[in-house]
Amino acid sequence: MSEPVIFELSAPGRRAPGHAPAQPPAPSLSAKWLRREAPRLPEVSELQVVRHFTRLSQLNFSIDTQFYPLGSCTMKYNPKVCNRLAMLPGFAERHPFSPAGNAQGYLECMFELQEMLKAVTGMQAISLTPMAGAQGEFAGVAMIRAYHEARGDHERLEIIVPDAAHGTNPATATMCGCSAIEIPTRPDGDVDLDALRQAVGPRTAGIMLTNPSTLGVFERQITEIAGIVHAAGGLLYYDGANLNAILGRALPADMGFDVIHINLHKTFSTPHGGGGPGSGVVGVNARLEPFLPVPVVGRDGDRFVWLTEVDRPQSIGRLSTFMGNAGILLRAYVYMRLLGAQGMRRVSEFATLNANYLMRRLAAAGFDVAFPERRASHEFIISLRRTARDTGINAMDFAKALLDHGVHAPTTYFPLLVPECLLIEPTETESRQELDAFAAALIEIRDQAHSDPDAIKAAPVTTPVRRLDDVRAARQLDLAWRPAAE
Amino acid sequence: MSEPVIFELSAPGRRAPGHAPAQPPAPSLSAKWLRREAPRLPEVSELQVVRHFTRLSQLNFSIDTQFYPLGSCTMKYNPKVCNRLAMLPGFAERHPFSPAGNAQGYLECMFELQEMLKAVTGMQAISLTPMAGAQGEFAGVAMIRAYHEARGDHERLEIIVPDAAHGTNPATATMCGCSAIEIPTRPDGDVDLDALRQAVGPRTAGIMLTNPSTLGVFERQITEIAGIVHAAGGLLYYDGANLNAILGRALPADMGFDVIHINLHKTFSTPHGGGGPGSGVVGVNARLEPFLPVPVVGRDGDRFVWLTEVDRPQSIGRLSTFMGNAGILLRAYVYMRLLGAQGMRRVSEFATLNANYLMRRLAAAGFDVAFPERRASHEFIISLRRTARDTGINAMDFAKALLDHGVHAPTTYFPLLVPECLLIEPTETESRQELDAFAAALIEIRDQAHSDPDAIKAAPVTTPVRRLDDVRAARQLDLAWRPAAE
Amino acid sequence: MLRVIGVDDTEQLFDEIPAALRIDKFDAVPAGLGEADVTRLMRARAAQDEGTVSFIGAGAYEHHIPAVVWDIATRGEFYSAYTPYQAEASQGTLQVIYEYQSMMASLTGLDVSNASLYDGATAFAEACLMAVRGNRRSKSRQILVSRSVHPLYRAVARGIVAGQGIELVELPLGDGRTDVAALEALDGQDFAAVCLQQPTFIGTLDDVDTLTDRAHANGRFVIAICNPTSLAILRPPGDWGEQGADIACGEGQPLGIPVSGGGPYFGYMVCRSAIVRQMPGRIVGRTVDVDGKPGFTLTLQAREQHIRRSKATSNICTNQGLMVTAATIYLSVLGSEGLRRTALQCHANTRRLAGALGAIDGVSVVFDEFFHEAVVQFDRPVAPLIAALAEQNILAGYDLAADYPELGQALLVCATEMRSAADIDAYAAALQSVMHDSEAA
Amino acid sequence: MLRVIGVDDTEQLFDEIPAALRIDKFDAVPAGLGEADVTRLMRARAAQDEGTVSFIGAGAYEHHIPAVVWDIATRGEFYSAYTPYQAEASQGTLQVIYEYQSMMASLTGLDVSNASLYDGATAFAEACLMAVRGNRRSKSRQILVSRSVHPLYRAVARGIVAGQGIELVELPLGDGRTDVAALEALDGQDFAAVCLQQPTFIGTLDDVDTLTDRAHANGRFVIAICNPTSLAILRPPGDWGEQGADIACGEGQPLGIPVSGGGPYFGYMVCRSAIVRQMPGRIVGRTVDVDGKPGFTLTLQAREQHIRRSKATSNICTNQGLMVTAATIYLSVLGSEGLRRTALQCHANTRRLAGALGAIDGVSVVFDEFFHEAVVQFDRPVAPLIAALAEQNILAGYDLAADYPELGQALLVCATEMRSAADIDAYAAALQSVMHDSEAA
Ligand SMILES: Cc1ncc(COP(=O)(O)O)c(C=O)c1O
Ligand SMILES: Cc1ncc(COP(=O)(O)O)c(C=O)c1O
Repeated sequence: MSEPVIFELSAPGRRAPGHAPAQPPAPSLSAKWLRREAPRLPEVSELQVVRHFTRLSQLNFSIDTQFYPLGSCTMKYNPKVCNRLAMLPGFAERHPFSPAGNAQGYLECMFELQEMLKAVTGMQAISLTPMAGAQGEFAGVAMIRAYHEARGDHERLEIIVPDAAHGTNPATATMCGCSAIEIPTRPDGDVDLDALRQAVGPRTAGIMLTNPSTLGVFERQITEIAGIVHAAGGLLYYDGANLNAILGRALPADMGFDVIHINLHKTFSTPHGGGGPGSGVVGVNARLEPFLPVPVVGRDGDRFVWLTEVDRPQSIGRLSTFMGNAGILLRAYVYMRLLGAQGMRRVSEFATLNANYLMRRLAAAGFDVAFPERRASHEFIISLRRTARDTGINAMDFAKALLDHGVHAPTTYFPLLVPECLLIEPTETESRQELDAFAAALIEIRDQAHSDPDAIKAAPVTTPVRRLDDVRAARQLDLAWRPAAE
Repeated sequence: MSEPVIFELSAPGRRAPGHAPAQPPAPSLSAKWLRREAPRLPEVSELQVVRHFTRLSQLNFSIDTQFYPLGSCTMKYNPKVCNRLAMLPGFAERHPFSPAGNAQGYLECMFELQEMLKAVTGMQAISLTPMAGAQGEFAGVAMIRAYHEARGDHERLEIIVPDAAHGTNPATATMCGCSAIEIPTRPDGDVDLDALRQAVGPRTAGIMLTNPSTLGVFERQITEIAGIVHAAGGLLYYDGANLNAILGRALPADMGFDVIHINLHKTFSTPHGGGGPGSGVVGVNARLEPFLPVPVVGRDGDRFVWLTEVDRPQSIGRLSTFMGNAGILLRAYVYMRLLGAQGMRRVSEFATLNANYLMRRLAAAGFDVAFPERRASHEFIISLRRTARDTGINAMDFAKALLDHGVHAPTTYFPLLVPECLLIEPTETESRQELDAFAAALIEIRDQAHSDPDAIKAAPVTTPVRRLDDVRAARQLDLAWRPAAE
Repeated sequence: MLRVIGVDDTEQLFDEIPAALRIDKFDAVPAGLGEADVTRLMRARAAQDEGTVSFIGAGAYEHHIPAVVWDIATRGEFYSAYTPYQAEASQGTLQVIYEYQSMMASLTGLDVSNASLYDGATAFAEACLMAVRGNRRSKSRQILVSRSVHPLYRAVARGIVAGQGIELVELPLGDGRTDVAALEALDGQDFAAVCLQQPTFIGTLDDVDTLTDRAHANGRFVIAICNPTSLAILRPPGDWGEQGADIACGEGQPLGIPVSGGGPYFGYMVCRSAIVRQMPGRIVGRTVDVDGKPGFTLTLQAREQHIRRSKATSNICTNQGLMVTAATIYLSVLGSEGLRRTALQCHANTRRLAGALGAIDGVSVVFDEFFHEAVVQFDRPVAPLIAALAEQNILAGYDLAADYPELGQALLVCATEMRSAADIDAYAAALQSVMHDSEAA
Repeated sequence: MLRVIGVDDTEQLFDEIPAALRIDKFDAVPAGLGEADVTRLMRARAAQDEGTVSFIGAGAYEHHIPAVVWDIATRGEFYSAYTPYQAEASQGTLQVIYEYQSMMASLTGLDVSNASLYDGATAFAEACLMAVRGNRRSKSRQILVSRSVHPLYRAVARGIVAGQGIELVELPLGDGRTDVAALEALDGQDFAAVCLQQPTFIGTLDDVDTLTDRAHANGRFVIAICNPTSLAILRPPGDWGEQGADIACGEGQPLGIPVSGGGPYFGYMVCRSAIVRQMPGRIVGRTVDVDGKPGFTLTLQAREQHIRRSKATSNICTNQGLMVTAATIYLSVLGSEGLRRTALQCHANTRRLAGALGAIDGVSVVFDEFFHEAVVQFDRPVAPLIAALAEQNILAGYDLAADYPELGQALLVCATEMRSAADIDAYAAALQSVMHDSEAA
């Protein structure tokens, strides 16, 4: 059932009454400032709004309705209570510029959140302001630059990234005015140390790594890597998107990382919201502490205070108008308090258990696991190259066919170095039944790839639309609704 | 996509942690009281609960997702804010036995609600305790009996109901120990006065009427009816299920009614909730005031107080453990405050407009309107007898086929006196587009009834299940899940 | 639209209402408010009633309600659907009810649950009517009801069954529970049923096996009224005595419904299969569709008012559906282990509370074995103490004076799992100081 | 499951982590709490911060948010979905974004909106980067930014663009608005763009037509920063001057997002079609599926980091999707008439507020024409007054001293439609008495 674009439901003059004041007086502004034509917004009743958006919501796959093993994204259950408590009036209605004296409840939560994040990373200090992973990366690389600059080391403008890295890593390097130097991965999934040794030098600002990597394996030579980079005068950046895998089991600080971001919307289960919001809090060791983005929450006796540029003159500054995604931080705080220390270890335990179980099941069923000799971290990769070669059914076809099995597709074609790959992350909140059903679906699709490939090429057929014409979308741009007449 | 029964998702020992205390001490109760085997409840994770019930919810039609023109049920939009405000902690967490001093906020709302309900009915006094329409009816008939008893009139045990009456009316008569005497309706939709005159007598306790009636027309002789019944010593009961039609336009008290119930879950838009809860508040004139069910909210200076049997010794007593569906009353209160006087008149205006518009459109398209010479109230009836005779496609088939058009079916086969009928109530919150789409769907189904009746007999095909085997349901009773083994 | 109808204005649409009855102006209720204003108003009103710490049970119990319960129950598709008459368009609601029925059957140890009645008291009233209809071995319109049954359930039921000439006869208490000897004394007399509440209204535990067997030996039905939380640890009615109770009913509120000033709650009712055709209210059955696919539908509707009209088992139509949805989610989240722990913690907390209060001079706890409510006796009238504590936002309990004069100056107290040790200690301390003040005064 | 994997216990699953890095015990965070306990904790914390009446705007505005907005936006299907990479499984989110893009395009009078950036400040920073990339007529890495732009937007943008060697050059204020003469003095110099905020940070209105035309005449892009509420009544950037602004951006929070301590909000960005390939962030397009049925998909992804990596227009990945869903619902409920009335009422309330404060001795309102924020000057330092009023739960406004010393001892105040006349009068009265006390002291 498709749903009209909301403008098509519109009827001139219709309104949802009661949501705006009665007719206010005309503005006391001269006409030159004033808009001549009303903007085109839908003119609909409240029921129409409810029905339209409720129906639209039903067109989505989501964690709340489907298994969603999207690798690298940690699509785990978002406890409902986190949202409920973050929306309490005392939090939701607090103006960001309310004086600290009227914000002690919030600040106390944030102070404790900083402490907990220190504990799970081993870092020395935390700033909560980055609003997503990529902004955390920005903050991290900017701090690395600032550190080198502060030491008069102006030439360090190269950021090393493994070829398996998430796209945000090289893009961040560019945003920070650095260049990204790619180094290869060895067939066993670990970084090629020789290549690394060749890459480092006096221009090296640092390296960005995620561990476990986006290949779903733990980088075993991490201590050696740290040694090489540090010896070359560079710093180590930890992309914390995969922290879920090692929560309570290993600390990035112990691995030699100088700075880390954490995607709270992954490991600490704040909403994905169809694209966001998230939070990319950063942690640093003592070296980088002076450069942390502000504001940071401090403590002054039994009062909690904001620390700003005044307190942190070397700070890279602010990254958001106010203090980051406050409400998301609250959700993560609630989630962490629910889990507690033991709960955090259970997270990594079950995330890893589920991933390894599913990987073994698929391997046993004849799927090509990318790193069959390795333990999976909380995610793993299968390559469908053989099936693609034999049947023409590629990874994207598998992805689409899975939708007809009521399962969201894993991440496809990422990381780039494994051909025809699916990056599968079941997360700790899924049951064995779901994993088994998923394995069965993949097996069935593979069988059908051989017996009836056209059916798979035609998938999905149970979704609200079937495969979309992306080329047309990009060529005949239709990016905003206009009435037929226009 | 069908959803397993939740027990089928269960795995022994699985729990949603954090919702119950840590292991408490063993009970200090002797073993003879204690349960030997744990009850069979699902053992599932919180995510499984969320996913299961979210998916189940998506299997429903509802006002929020579909046009739902279910006659007599007033399936209008429930403003979201009503639920939100009724769930405020001060209301949701108040114990029903909290002293009045700790309940002034709630009591003030209830006092004002009583006042507003007096205003919309013209009655003298209100009791908010009945928990649904049928319980309101019970209260009304019980008051009528108590009134006659109090006058020593012990033989008045007959309740007159028109043949168009809702099933709860005769059932209520029985519950109250009265017998229901049915009187016929004239072809023009009004009550047969001659029959009424013959029916009344010294055994008449009263008459139960809804006006507009369930036939979707306003009973024009209501004053005469009141005269006849009153002259015979009986009282008039107003079934307020259809109050939406005349809100702010006519007062039941003016029509001669002595007692009324109002379905707040119809006219005042509290949730239908897949069956309930509702509220069937009652209003009475001075004659019956002493008999009102308790508790009632009174005022003592600037304090609000509960009035109980102590204050109302002739009361028919309590109808619920506490004071009725308090939270539903709050929702109705909020709704009424949102509407205000003008809003209430707009309700009846648009409810009536929508019904008459749709009726005329369908009449113009050749459907047999039950009372073509009459104005529709907020609802109307079409009879599909001709189509049924010509094609074998009956009212139930139309209902099922409508589901495939994404529209909930109207009420079928009620009222009983119109053959193959659909009772259609669009409500005031629907747009003209919805009405037009509904008319188009009915026309299409009728066309198809002629061109391809088998297709209609096969409907619905887009719903989660197709037509169900009701006979099997009643013969091979399966009313509780049991494991396959048992 | 007016043109299609053939009228000039909407006023004309009302022209069948006799002119004398039509009102042209309606301003007897206040003008409408915007949502922002109503929100401000209601928040202010709610704030007035907020902040109490309650030790009252007496039929309504404050439990932890997982956020997920109402987040899901208030989804529009549940919240704004009607009774599932069109089964194909209502599988969500129908399956929820089927699952609910399954859970309630297992909790009570009986066979068939309906889809809810209004509340505990009306469920009890309906159970009485059902027993009179259903008990073929009895011709009586009299029912024995233990005095340990919630006094308001008895009051409500009395009012409801009276119209049909049914009388409730009281069985007295002996030492805080239903007096077995009193029941034995009625051996041989015809009563349609015996009604027992376990745990009793005052929290104690009845000898339900003996009472049940004795009732059955005399051809009477047994109606059990149980707090569903207690059934996580207490013997279910289906296991009472040799044959088990015939009907179980009670208040569903403890299963995930906020205390909410007394409603909306829901009454539950479960019975033996043999008497299902006498059950009031809706029942959902599992069946198959034309393709053989499993599905759910309302069944046995011939009991109901919309089919049988004056011959229906009850007049109930709208029930408490949404509450049942919430309860089903609640029971699913807690599971039997979660419910068991909740029950045990309430029990432990109330024991702690009884201990703390009983330690105060002039206060004593009367009965030893109780579930999660206890009777506390005082050396002075209770009402002034309740009033004084209410001013400190402590709701001390339910005053038993009016309903159970035989218990003396007594208060019924309850501490669910929501009351912390600190709450309990604060209550005891406040009570002590209030009693001290009242002595001083 | 362990058997399938071939390990004995789950510890073994971590055996690739070098032993030296493995921690066997983790107790550095507090033990987990039950949901009931966390709820109690958070309610207590939230209560501490509740109850203020705020007259602060300064980039975050308290508006009425219809209950329906968050009721629907937090439905699990929106809340718990990821970025709509699998279009067929994400039509709900995609269509919402398309509708959002449509609304934003019309509100701003420009062509193409993206699917959101983090917040107003970062949207502004991205707009600066975009202008440098997109302006073919300029080789400059300098951008002119009016001092009337939110000081924190400028600070954030400065930090973000600095890495790429881009410099923000300040255009001064003249009489509370961007100084046209100062811009004219720069004629002929190469700047990539001119950035204007309308209404300005201090609530006044710039001569955007002249400024825009002058910028374009000099081959510069115009970046417009606008409060979206104001666009219901103010001329949209697409209409500024002869050609309209090139990029509009700003804070989306006023559109149905709670002030919520500063976030999550969302940054919006809209531009002319010609430069859409320089736009950062996601964009949704309408297309058709293999059956020719209309549908929605992410498009122009070659701008994004997951495709173009180091050559992407931005590193943004996760954005503020859910906020956009809320804003789309908000704009649908209000419609243009509702938004217009909201804007006008804010305007009227702030005028009332300015009047009430200006009537106090020692207080004066500086600029005449403003939208919904006004600058109020005092005869004494502002900070102590703010502190004194905060103790009475009145948040007096934003202290301009640090950012705009040229305005003297000045406070920026705002009264949205949420402030009643009584609120405003209470503020004025409290201020008067606080000033009186401070004199007395
Ligand atoms: C490995 C990795 N790094 C970085 C990011 C970027 O994080 P965000 O989307 O929060 O900006 C992601 C998210 O997709 C990721 O998976
Ligand atoms: C005309 C009429 N009367 C009475 C009732 C009974 O009301 P309730 O369902 O609230 O018990 C209804 C509801 O269906 C009705 O439509």
